[in-house]
Amino acid sequence: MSAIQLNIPNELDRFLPDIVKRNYGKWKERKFHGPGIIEHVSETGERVFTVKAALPPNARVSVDTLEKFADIADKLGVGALRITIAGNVEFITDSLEKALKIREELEKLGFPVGGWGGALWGINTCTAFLTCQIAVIDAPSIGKALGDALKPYFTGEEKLPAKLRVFISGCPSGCAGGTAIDIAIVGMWGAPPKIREEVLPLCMPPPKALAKIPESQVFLVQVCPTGALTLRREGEKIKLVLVGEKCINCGRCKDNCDAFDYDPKDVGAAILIGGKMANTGVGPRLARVLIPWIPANPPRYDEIIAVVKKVVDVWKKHGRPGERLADFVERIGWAKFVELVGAPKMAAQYLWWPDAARTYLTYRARGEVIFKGFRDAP
Amino acid sequence: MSAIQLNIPNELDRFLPDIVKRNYGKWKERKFHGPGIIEHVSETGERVFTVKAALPPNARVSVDTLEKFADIADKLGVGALRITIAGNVEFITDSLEKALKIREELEKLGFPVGGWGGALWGINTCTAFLTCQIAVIDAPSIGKALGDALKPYFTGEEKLPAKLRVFISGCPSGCAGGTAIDIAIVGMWGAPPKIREEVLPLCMPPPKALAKIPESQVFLVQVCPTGALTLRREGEKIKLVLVGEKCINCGRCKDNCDAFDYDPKDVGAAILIGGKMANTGVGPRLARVLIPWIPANPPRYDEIIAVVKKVVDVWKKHGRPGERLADFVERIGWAKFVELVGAPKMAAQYLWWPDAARTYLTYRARGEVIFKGFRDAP
Amino acid sequence: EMAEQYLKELEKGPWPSHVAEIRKTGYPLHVYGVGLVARKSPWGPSAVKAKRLTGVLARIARDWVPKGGEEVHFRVFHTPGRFLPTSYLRGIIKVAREYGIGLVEVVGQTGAMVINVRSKEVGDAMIEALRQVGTDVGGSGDAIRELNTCVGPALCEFALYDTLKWFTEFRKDKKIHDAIAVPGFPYKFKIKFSGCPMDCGRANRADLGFIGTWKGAPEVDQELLRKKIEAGEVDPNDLVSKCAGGAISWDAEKKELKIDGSRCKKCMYCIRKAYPAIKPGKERRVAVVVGGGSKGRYGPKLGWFVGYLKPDEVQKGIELVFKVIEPWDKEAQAKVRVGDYILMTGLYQFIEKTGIQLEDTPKLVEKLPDNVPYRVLPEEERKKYAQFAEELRRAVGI
Amino acid sequence: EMAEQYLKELEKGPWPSHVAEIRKTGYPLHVYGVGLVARKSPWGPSAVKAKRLTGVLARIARDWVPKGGEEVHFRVFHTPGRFLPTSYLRGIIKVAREYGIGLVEVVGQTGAMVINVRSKEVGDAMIEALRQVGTDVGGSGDAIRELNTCVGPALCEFALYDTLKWFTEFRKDKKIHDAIAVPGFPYKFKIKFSGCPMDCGRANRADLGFIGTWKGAPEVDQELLRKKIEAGEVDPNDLVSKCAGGAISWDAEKKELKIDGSRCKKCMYCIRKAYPAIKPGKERRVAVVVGGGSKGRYGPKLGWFVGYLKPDEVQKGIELVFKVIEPWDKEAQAKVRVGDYILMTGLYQFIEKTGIQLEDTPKLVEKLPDNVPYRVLPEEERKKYAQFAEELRRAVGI
Ligand code: SRM
Ligand code: SRM
Ligand code: SRM
Ligand code: SRM
Ligand code: SF4
Ligand code: SF4
Ligand code: SF4
Ligand code: SF4
Ligand code: SF4
Ligand code: SF4
Ligand code: SF4
Ligand code: SF4
Repeated sequence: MSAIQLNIPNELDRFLPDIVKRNYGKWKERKFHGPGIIEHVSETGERVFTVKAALPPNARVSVDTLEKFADIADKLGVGALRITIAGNVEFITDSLEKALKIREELEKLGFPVGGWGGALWGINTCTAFLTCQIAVIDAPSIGKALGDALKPYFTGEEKLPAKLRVFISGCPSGCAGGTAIDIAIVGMWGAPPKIREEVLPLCMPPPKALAKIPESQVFLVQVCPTGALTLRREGEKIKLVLVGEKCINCGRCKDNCDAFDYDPKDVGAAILIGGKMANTGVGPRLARVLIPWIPANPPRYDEIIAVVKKVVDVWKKHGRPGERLADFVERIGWAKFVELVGAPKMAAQYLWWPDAARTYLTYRARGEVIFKGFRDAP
Repeated sequence: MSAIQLNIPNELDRFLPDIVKRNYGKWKERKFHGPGIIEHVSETGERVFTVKAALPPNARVSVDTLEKFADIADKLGVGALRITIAGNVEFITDSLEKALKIREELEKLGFPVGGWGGALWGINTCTAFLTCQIAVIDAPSIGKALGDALKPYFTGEEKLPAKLRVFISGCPSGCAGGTAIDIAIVGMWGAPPKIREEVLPLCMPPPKALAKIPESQVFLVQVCPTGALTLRREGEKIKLVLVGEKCINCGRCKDNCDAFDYDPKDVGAAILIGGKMANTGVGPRLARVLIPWIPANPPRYDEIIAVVKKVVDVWKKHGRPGERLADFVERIGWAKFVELVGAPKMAAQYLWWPDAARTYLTYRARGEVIFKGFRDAP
Repeated sequence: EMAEQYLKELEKGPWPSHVAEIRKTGYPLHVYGVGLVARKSPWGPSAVKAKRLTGVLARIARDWVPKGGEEVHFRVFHTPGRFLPTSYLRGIIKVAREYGIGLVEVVGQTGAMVINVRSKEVGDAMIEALRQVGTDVGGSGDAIRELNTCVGPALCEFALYDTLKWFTEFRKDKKIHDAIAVPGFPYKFKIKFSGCPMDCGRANRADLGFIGTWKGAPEVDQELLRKKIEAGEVDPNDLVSKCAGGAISWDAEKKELKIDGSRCKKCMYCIRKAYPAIKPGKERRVAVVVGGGSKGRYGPKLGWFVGYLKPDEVQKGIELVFKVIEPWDKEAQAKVRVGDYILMTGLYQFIEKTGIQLEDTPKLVEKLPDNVPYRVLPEEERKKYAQFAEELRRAVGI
Repeated sequence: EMAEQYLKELEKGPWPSHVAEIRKTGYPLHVYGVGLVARKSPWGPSAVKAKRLTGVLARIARDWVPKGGEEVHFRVFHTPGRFLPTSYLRGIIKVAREYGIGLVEVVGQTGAMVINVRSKEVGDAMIEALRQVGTDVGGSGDAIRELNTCVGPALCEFALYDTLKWFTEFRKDKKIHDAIAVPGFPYKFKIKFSGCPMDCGRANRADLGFIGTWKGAPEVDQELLRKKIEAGEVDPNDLVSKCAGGAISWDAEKKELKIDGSRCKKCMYCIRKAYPAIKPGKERRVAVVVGGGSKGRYGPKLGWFVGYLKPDEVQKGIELVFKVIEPWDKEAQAKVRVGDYILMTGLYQFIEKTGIQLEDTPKLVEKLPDNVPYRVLPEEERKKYAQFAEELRRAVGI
């Protein structure tokens, strides 16, 4: 099929540290030594300590800093570190003493050590204004502002009922990881996109072809899930028009064509609550919209921070030990939760979708129950 | 508003037996004395015994029989009986001895005593061919055939995990009580109705008016939930036509107009499983379709009886003590349940509804979670 | 002929037979038999003039039924709790014999007694005779139908409010009475009462249902419970593991059962197993559910919870009937049930329109978890949220 | 100017700052700053020629950005479990310095490492240099994306199968390799691995996810558990009441914990609290979920369960990739994710089309309880049911 032969790094032998190789699959116990440090005990009697530290938003690190990390790993660790799936860095060593030293060094460099258990495990942000052409709001700077506000929950000075993770995505594509998470913050245009007519032709079939192909075969028409994009005949010309009332701000048009644009004055963020991926408690689920839109004001995003803080406060106050936000909301009920947060009553428009939008929204409810865990009843 | 003054029987004093009046609201304990007999113990120290017996399908009783009941109630009871909400008869007396005598008399008359707890509590049927003009299949005769087959579960010779009630409705109107019940059997045309053109004019506006009112204001068009009934222009004439592909056999057209007819060769019954109204176990819920259609062959309906027997056998074998059919199905999962029964894989058409039918089907899923019990979390 | 053969078949077997009963009456059994053989209802619509606007139904045999036949029946109001003193019952029997064909459906599925009338001519006379006995005819069509209730405190130890009193108070109310007697709503409207969450009264599927319940934990008499446990009547571990809410814990040392009220789902399991050592809690309520029904426009549905009343607030309950009916009656098309109307409007807007404001009336509608975060909001909506954020910002102190 | 003021603001505060890090690199920070002030992404699409068909992305500043700017970055394959021996890491650093601007996103949300390239001209040279270090560029567009996995047996005691081995075996597979290198599907396709139900690998939201689990009850070492209980480390009543499945009961007399395997929902609660006295069960499996994603045509979705594999059936897992892709690739329109395609086809038909037949593959799709009993079936469907009834009739013996 392909002439390209990639050199994908697949040699486990090469990449795993020796101490890990010796104890691979033999872990029998682990102990938490305060925030960020885990001791892994192996059947062989060996022990490995990991030290987890937060990285800047979007896991953006300069090579200078990476070099310092390498030095620490060589000096105090086992000559290796790892990056967690969520963009934290984990140093690996073989004694608690060294682990504590690593923590010290990292904190000196400005990278707080923390996470695990009833704590903030970190904030994930997409790249947004750093590189992304379709971003609506800037996730990394929100991540920074929120990190500043929530740091004590990461480093363990303040406790939470259970794991907390926040995903911040600059647009509904959800590159920070979607919405199946405790708190998801998602960029929203706030109003239907505007079409930059001068750019549109790049995304459309040439006029002659357009006259011949059926509407349903036009790519941009296909891509819009609500039928907000349709063809209209204006005299001789066939035009792509956007029916604002049908638009649900999903951004699929813009994902696929640079002609779609928005007005910065309408822009905001949606805040979703109570999703998770783990099968713990009530099991994996998508978060739901608590706030459909609030302003996203750089560089400090006070409004977003205020909502997140309020949500965390409510959960802290009423949640039970070990209860993820999703489990908490499930127990007390969504209505009660919204009341505790004090959010305004959701607009009827938001709860009761116009017919056009329904396909997009209820297909999922048409059929199966979503995978809810692993039951193996007799 | 109304000149009619009804004489509705509301005098509690007149209708409650004295012994009940004395102990009204003071019951503190009850004991079950075998199938059909309950002893109610009052704070006052008095005891009341009730004896429950099955009546014929559709609770149809001749006055001769009613007279015999009255005699028994006078002779062995407290001069009163009651009809349960579900169409059984309950005799009231003041000693176990008399209660047992009542049982004897009733059984002699051919009315089995039973129900309560892990048993068949009775079968409810609508009136169907006895009086109903829109019936598709005859519920009372199915009730009779099924009663013959399940009697040992009523009289307690054979035990069930929990309460079992069967609702048999001659058509989707569900007059036997709908589908929120353990087993619901519902008459189905099996094919779109035929319009008897000669009767239709009785249900339609006169041709001249029809030409003027918008389609959406035509009653029969309104009544059809799927848009299967629409107006079509044939030359000068405006005709009501039925688009068979869109019809879901709900029967609302026939409910409202005698012009709709069906072919007996298509007719069958749907069998739904696992509904309930009680807040016990997994809480109130609608049953779901196990069998979308099987033949309904009078007078003995072997096919229907076979399915019900199979369902009961599966539940008996795998259900836990106290577990209603709904709870059982919820625990093991629907797929597993269907497998145990051995029902054919449901037609894709049945699972994946055409767009036209979707409104009818998914509106409920669009919004709220149905009332699932009484939670009062903090 | 075949019809008779079918009928005979239906008289065999151990279960009571409607055919056998009907044989003793004046009902035209051959029509029924012919229907069975034809696999079609033998009855078509007919009409009868009577002094009542509801509760009166008439049928005529379809033209393919040999010899034809007629059938007229009345829906007759039942007594509270369907108690029948023999004196009253004998009165009914007499009427059914004199003016009827000697056949009674002792309770219909809505809750009425259905009595067959001998012929179209004697209808009004039967109504008069029934009034003498102490009841009347009514409750069909697009009106309030016969109400229904579980037996409640008359025989049941679980009744959490007086269902029979509510039932009679409702029926006595002038406005309800009128809405039973005269049809005029978009569709039928049914009201049902159950004394406790077991819902013997099937209130969960009524247009308006009232179900007894309580708030918090069931009440535990620890001493009595210990006795029952020692006697082997109750297994505390069984209660713990079967509790629907995971609310129960058992302290084996102290021999004490604890119930976390906030997790109790009112499934009645513990109460049924250990009664009266465990009883419903003391803070009693009547849960109100709205919009159940078996078909309507959007298919079968159970009711939605709209709030709690207190056991003595029967008057408020009666007011609720018309609160619920008002917007529906005003806005819904014909043959749209209340539950369908709720689905069209949204429960949330429905509650606003009706002005229902009870204890724990849902302020926000619970949505399925699969809603989608994307939606264009009108500007004024966005302003509302911006303002909220601003207030919160100040409250949180940023 | 204001942009710089915003940037400075983002360097303050205790949380690590991306701006502070980026200042140390050659990234055009002013573009970012201007974007923040304008409240719009400052970047527009651009293109770059390179030896790779996936993994290469280029941006150019929008025309309203003063002085403009360019940005090119590569998605680079990560190591298994994202372990970075310092020797390897120093190699990457060298490349990022020599050919790049000294800036690395150490892991993207899909799992790739993202490295900025100095200019469009050095792209191919950087690819060559990365190959020397031992990695490569790829995984964007309508292709199989960078795979991802939790750390699994390398560091975690809960791993129920060897996630790192599966991850590498998958990437080594020739067909998967080719589908990573060359785009051509209707849309992106992501594969993720988690060692246990905790799903640290986020497999629940992948197009194809593999999650370690077991069948039946967790394994209990009663003796060790008793010790933990005596030491006050574990509270058996807490386990009983928090067990998600209500599966646990505690016999206080015998001091024995019983778990009903059929009720265990694999929520890991008991295991997390009492490890290693309670461990996952011995009958280990890999649950396969299909169709997750964050947007697509029909909005966010988690995957659907389609069956179990055994921990050693990695080869079968690889075959599954193409079973899942085949009908989707053939039938779906552009920009329809697998999950959307499943919603269009129905899970049930999707499973048929793919020919997936694993242990416990759902044979019937679970439906919401609110389906409706009315539907016209085609005649051949009705025949199927009639035949079933006939067989049953004979089997039951009527
Ligand atoms: C390192 C990491 C995997 C990796 O390959 O990188 C990881 C590793 C572990 N996870 Fe995780 N989880 C990791 C991301 C996740 C994720 C994904 C995410 O955060 O995006 C989840 C799913 C989150 C969700 O539900 O949405 C996740 C859900 C859990 C849970 C369940 C928490 C819960 O209460 O629901 C546990 C159990 C616990 O905390 O007791 C857990 C526990 C663990 C432990 C600590 C196992 C244990 O308790 O002994 C693992 C430690 C291994 C180690 O020392 O490295 N891990 N864990 C990830 C670290 C992320 C980080 O930087 O903070
Ligand atoms: C008599 C009746 C009410 C009435 O006003 O007529 C009734 C009365 C009682 N019901 Fe009921 N139920 C009656 C219909 C119902 C219904 C409605 C129905 O069957 O259509 C239900 C809801 C069914 C459902 O969920 O779909 C109902 C669900 C229950 C339950 C819950 C059963 C369960 O396991 O879910 C119980 C509790 C039990 O059986 O332990 C119960 C228990 C009781 C007891 C026996 C209370 C007790 O355990 O002490 C009540 C006895 C009072 C008495 O002696 O008369 N009653 N009960 C009804 C008798 C029907 C019959 O002829 O068999
Ligand atoms: C008599 C009775 C059956 C019985 O023998 O028990 C009955 C009989 C009929 N029902 Fe019913 N329904 C009866 C209780 C019910 C119930 C049970 C209940 O009330 O709990 C239901 C389900 C609950 C509900 O209301 O949703 C019920 C839901 C219907 C429907 C569907 C309503 C809907 O929302 O779509 C129809 C169709 C209609 O209204 O046109 C219907 C229509 C009919 C008609 C009027 C159909 C017709 O035009 O021929 C039947 C008249 C038969 C006749 O000749 O009397 N009947 N009907 C019940 C009334 C007696 C009574 O008042 O006690
Ligand atoms: C780089 C990265 C964010 C990050 O910094 O971590 C990213 C960046 C972009 N994503 Fe993403 N996505 C990234 C992980 C994700 C994830 C997370 C994941 O894989 O678990 C998701 C959600 C999961 C999923 O796939 O559903 C995600 C869902 C999307 C979508 C929505 C897909 C859909 O089903 O609708 C789009 C829109 C699209 O495909 O056109 C998208 C589109 C984009 C584009 C290509 C938009 C664009 O055209 O500018 C972004 C390119 C930015 C850039 O300049 O590189 N990205 N994207 C992540 C990839 C790096 C990596 O390979 O590790
Ligand atoms: S979530 Fe949106 S803004 Fe963020 S990287 Fe993805 S596509 Fe860009
Ligand atoms: S694709 Fe989405 S954002 Fe674009 S017009 Fe359609 S609904 Fe609106
Ligand atoms: S369910 Fe159908 S057949 Fe039976 S009485 Fe009601 S309307 Fe008639
Ligand atoms: S009302 Fe129902 S049965 Fe009649 S045509 Fe419409 S869908 Fe078919
Ligand atoms: S609903 Fe409750 S109170 Fe009423 S009869 Fe049934 S068990 Fe008794
Ligand atoms: S009533 Fe049910 S939910 Fe409530 S405590 Fe008792 S068993 Fe638990
Ligand atoms: S998913 Fe399970 S096995 Fe993998 S790291 Fe997380 S806890 Fe460990
Ligand atoms: S894993 Fe969860 S569901 Fe299974 S037994 Fe343990 S606590 Fe219960």
